[in-house]
Amino acid sequence: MKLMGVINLDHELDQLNELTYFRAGAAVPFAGRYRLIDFALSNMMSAGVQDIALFVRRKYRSLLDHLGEGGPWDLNRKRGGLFILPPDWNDPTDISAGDLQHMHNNRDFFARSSGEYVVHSGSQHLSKVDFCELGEYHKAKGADVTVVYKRVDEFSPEHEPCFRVDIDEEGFVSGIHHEKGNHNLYIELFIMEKNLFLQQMEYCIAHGDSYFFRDAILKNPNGLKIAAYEYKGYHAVINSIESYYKNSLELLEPEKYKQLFSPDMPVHTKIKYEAPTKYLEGAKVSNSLVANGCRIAGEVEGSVLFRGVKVEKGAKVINSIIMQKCVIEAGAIVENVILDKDVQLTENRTLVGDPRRPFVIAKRSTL
Amino acid sequence: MKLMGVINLDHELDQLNELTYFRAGAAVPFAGRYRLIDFALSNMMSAGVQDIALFVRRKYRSLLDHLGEGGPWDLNRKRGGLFILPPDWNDPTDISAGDLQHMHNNRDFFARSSGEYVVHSGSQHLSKVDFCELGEYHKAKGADVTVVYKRVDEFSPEHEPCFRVDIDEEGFVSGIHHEKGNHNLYIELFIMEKNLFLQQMEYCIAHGDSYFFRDAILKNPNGLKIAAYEYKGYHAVINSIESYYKNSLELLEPEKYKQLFSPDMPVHTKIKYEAPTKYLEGAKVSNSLVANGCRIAGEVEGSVLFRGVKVEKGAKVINSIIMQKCVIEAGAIVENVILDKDVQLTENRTLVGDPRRPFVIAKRSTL
Amino acid sequence: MKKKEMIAMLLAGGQGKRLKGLTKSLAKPAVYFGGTYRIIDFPLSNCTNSGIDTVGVLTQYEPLVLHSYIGVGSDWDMDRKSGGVFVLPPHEREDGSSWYRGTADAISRNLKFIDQYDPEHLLVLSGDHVYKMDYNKLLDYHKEKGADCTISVINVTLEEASSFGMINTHEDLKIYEFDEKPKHPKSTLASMGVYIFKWDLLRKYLVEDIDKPDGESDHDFGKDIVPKMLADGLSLYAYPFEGYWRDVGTIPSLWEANMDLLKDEPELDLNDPNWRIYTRNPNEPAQYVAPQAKVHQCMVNEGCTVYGEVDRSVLFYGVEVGEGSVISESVIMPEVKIGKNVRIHRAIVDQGKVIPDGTVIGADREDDSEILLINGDSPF
Amino acid sequence: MKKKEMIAMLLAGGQGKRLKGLTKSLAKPAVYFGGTYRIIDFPLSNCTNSGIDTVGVLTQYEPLVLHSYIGVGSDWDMDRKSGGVFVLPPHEREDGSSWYRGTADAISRNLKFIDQYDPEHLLVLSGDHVYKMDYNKLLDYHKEKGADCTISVINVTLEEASSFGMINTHEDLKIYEFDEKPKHPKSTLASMGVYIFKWDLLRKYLVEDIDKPDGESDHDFGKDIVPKMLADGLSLYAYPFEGYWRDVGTIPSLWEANMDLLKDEPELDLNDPNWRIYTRNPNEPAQYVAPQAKVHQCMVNEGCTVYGEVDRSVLFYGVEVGEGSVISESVIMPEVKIGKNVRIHRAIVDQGKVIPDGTVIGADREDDSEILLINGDSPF
Repeated sequence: MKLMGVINLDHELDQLNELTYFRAGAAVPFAGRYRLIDFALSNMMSAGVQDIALFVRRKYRSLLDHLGEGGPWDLNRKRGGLFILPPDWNDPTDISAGDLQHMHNNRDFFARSSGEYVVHSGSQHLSKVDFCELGEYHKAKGADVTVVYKRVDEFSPEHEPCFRVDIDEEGFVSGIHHEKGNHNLYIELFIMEKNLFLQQMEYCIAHGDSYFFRDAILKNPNGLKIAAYEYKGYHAVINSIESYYKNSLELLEPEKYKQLFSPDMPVHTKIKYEAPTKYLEGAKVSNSLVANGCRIAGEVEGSVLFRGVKVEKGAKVINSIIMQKCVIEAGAIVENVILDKDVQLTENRTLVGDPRRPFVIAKRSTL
Repeated sequence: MKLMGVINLDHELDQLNELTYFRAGAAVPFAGRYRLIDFALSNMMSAGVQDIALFVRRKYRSLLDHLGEGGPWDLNRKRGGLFILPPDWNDPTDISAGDLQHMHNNRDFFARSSGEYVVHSGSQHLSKVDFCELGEYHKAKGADVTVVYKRVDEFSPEHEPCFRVDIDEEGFVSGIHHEKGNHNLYIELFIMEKNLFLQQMEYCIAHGDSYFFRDAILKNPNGLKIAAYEYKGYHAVINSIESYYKNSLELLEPEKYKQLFSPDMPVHTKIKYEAPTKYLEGAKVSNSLVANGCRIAGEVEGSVLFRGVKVEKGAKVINSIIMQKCVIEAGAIVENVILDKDVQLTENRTLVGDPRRPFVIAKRSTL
Repeated sequence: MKKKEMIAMLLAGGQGKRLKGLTKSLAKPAVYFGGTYRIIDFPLSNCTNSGIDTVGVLTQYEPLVLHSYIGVGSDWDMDRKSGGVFVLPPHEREDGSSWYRGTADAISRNLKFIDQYDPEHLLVLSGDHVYKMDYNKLLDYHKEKGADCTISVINVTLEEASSFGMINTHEDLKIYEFDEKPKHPKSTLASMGVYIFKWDLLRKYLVEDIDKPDGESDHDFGKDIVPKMLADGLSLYAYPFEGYWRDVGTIPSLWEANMDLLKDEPELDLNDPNWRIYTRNPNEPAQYVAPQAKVHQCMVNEGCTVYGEVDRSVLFYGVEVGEGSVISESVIMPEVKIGKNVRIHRAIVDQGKVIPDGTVIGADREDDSEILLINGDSPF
Repeated sequence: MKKKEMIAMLLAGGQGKRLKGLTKSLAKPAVYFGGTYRIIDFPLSNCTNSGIDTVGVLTQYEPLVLHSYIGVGSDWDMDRKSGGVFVLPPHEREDGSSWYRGTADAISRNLKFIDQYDPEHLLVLSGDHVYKMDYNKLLDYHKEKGADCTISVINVTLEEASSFGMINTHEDLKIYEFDEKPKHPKSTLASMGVYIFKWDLLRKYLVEDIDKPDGESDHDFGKDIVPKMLADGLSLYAYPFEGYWRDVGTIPSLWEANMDLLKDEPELDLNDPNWRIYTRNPNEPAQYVAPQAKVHQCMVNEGCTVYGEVDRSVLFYGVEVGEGSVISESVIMPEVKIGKNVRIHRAIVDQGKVIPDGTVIGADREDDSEILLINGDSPF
């Protein structure tokens, strides 16, 4: 079963405040050494997907830099591979809009790929869905589309904007909507046959539509048979600073960490060449995730440190997320804080946020 | 002498009609298998330049695809390499404009590079300037800036928009302007020390300027010592369909071809894997440049064929430029024509343009 | 390391003595073919097009060219995260043993390499044939038959049969005999030197064979391993391959295979976008055909400049043909410079030769059936 | 091929017998160091940081690990258009000769490789030392002195001197004698195994040396080539290197060099952005330090999970330390799984070992001066 992938960032809002001033949400650093998009890409890599289109519209410069030709995900191929596709400007014949514009402009990409099925994903829902298994399920069900949902027992605020799925007894979808009481969250992942996908796309464009999922699947004007696939593994939605903070710190639970980083579906990212992290005399680190290249002489607790962070003597980092190359100088204290890249906290400064509304400091600030 | 490079497409107009509807001028195919930008990049590669910034603003999607991480130019490096830099959107602190915006947004790039001198180039002037020699000249002259000019004996229409350079007896520039009678064309290439470049850039931004060359060098508000370096090799300006056509066909003169493709400064481009070209029975080819992957059963004269072109039996291609994967079906005739990629000319059709106003057919047309 | 269903081992060791001067300092798989390729491009491209991403290239004699040619395999898209292409010359072992003694020995000596990937099946290829083949179809057949070993075969004439390893089968293509270069061939199915083995099984046979003294075994697939498997009653099948396949191991056969490409619709299509033949790109500018030049029924690569007349010939990259020269039915290897008023007929001119003005090569012969080889030893 | 000013040949052939169990199936340069590196990362990174883009790696013994580790050299940024890194095991030649007989022989047998680049100078490196060095500065010195050969030297104590190749020089650092492991050393300048030679000159000496019977020459730089050059009155200079340099060829020295990294400001800075040490990235997630864990004065790599206590130790990637375990002054190689309530003191634990709950290694010793090696031969 040959798959091709679409990672569609077109409609993703940049809701992470300071973290998304200069970058798309998909480019936000996560879990000490990754960016959010790494997870969707790595899932595709695990499933042997060789052609992936990434639809971008705004603030994708850091994505360009991070992804390059896709080498870390083994996507730098002679045929196929990773295609980063900003809109194709200035086509006077183009009457499409929304994400359908991307699809329309890139029909060639779909036509050329040897994939028979399209896996369509976003970047805000982190998961470890096995796309091969999903494809087999889709085929076995004889469905036109299969959407993936996660059943959540307890709602968090970040679940609010998610679509919910009504499922009938045979496992088919009878409705997609925003009714808050429904526990079946659509995790922005569907699969369908390529030819059907292209046909639906043309239909939508011809009818003046603008969003494929909404107009072809949710509204389902053509009566497609939509199956629902229940995903039971790790899941997180990152659509706000609060959910970013919460889900980052939840990785300190070994169960979640193991789910997200199970060795049979490794997560790949751009390679840096940092030395292993140094724990100096006086370092006191507990319950934390630490990337390479750090130098810790102070205290770190309940936190995530990205690459190359320096925590000087007497400094304290508590329940915080400290991104690449930040420096917490001697005696400084941070608690419930998110520091973007290259922030320098000078000696003896104290920054304390609320655990439910963590403080965010924009990159390259000196405080 | 360590050089870094800037290829600045910010101010280049897309003046090649149909050829630049969907692509930047720098991405226009040239000489059977290249794109215009290959020449500037390859010159930098020959001079061992390891850090190159490419400033783009519009229609750069085909450039992204063509250049990737810069592998063909040996620029896919761990440190430095090729950076394709669209504007960094949404920086609220940015007060710069024009190409100075690029420079300002990418100060990091300049700071990080180990290059001591900046070679600044566009893509419209094709040349084979030896940047090492240029750098040595610049140093020997003790100049702040060295601009490169070509002395043209006979003017062509494409020379009209070019800047001209007045040069004093010591080889320094006494004026840069548009006076038509001056034979010393500025070929949009200058070199200066990195630190001075950055300092001038800051000055321009602080003074509300928008174009580095115009505002820092041409107007020269700070009295820089500007040397002029005379370049004597191959030179062409591609700033109109007419100049594109003319300069393409001039490569059929062996002297020009050898100048542009001298083996000591090879021109690199993205690698394709086409078989060698097949000349079938009945093929009659003369005075033409032919790329690989073509299949020729008809007549070709005074023309340039790009990769994968098919000229069927009885078809005639005269004084024309036929881009990738075009098909000239049996009995069809083209003369003084430019066919963009993937054009299909059906049986027995005839297209004849004027040699001074060649016919241009947009890509993917069927006629 | 992740388990792989199948990996390939490519036997590229041969010196190709029958190719005389062309293999002086080249392994035979590095010999040029078809205007831009080397022979090894074919099995490597077949692998990448069949989705096989792990290939060991077993080389012995002068591996430098092959080694730096293949590099990390990026031209064949084999610079993959898991897998890739690995040139494997013989190396010193703790027991001090030395060169590969035969085709089977070459594999045996790289058990560790293969074990890394723990494959279910092993594809064994030879590096000196020109053909396009989907090894996946072979694998499907092998699995369908439940075979222990499947050998790809091609139909040859009875006259040709005595120069091949011939495969004698029952009607269902089950092999009962392997007949190496038989005087009296019983079938017309020749082994193409393309095998798939169940790896765990082959491994046992190899381990057993490696310790046999040289007098007892040639450590060769055709002579030792396959006959032993047959004798043991294992299940071996022939897979009938349809399509173009040539052993280009002699000057006439190399010449002829090149000439085959000049037909209007050659059996071997080198321009199929779904089955690209990858090769290292010489990065030459577009070819230039001068006003007075004539080119008919030829294959001409980029970087050539033609001022003379070229007829039914293959020109590799960077060839120059001077004014007044006439080249016919010849193969001109890369970077050959042919002066003015030269005449060449039915010859292969080796890489880099410079042919002075007025030279006549093979053009005035009464009997032109022999293909001349012009190389470094030639008197100009 | 474009002429190069200098290319490097890296001698990576040694089996490193003194490193016992660690080199069972590894060439010594492939041995791990510093939490994530292999020894060969240092000379390779030095080359790339010095702008040397062409390196031949001469390997002999079990080259597979080294070969697939280096790959095409992309991790060291050496996958360049012209140049690159090439693993060069000995290969069969027309005269049928076999293994590299010595350091000089290894170079002699690859004259063709070197000649491709036509270098002016040849840098000869050994692959088993840990140091950061700008070879360009060495080249500048070599050119400034107009030397035929320049040998990089480091100051050692008189006691250490008898285990090194010692260099005796005049005041201007001109060498008059090379003293291999002298009983009575006359100087404290030890050869670092880093040489620059004028290539045309060295080439002559190598060609002369290669034909000598083995009794007459060891085909070694230190024993044969350099003494012969001195005897012939050539101009050889010593280049005094300042900085950290360690031969990590024994278990104690390997341990000690790892411990050196744990100082607050180690002499060997592995995090200098202007002199990165490149290595193959194991792609592991961020390390996890549990609530009850304690980590002091350690180097810990990504992919580790620490529930116990780790003190003055180096943990490579993928190491697990279970609850209640105490690790001190030890080097734990990649993917070692340490159970609960284990105690390890002053040991090197080899890659992939699984240490069962409750094991005590070296922790109850009275005399803990010996560094224990726990590898595949160890009884658990």
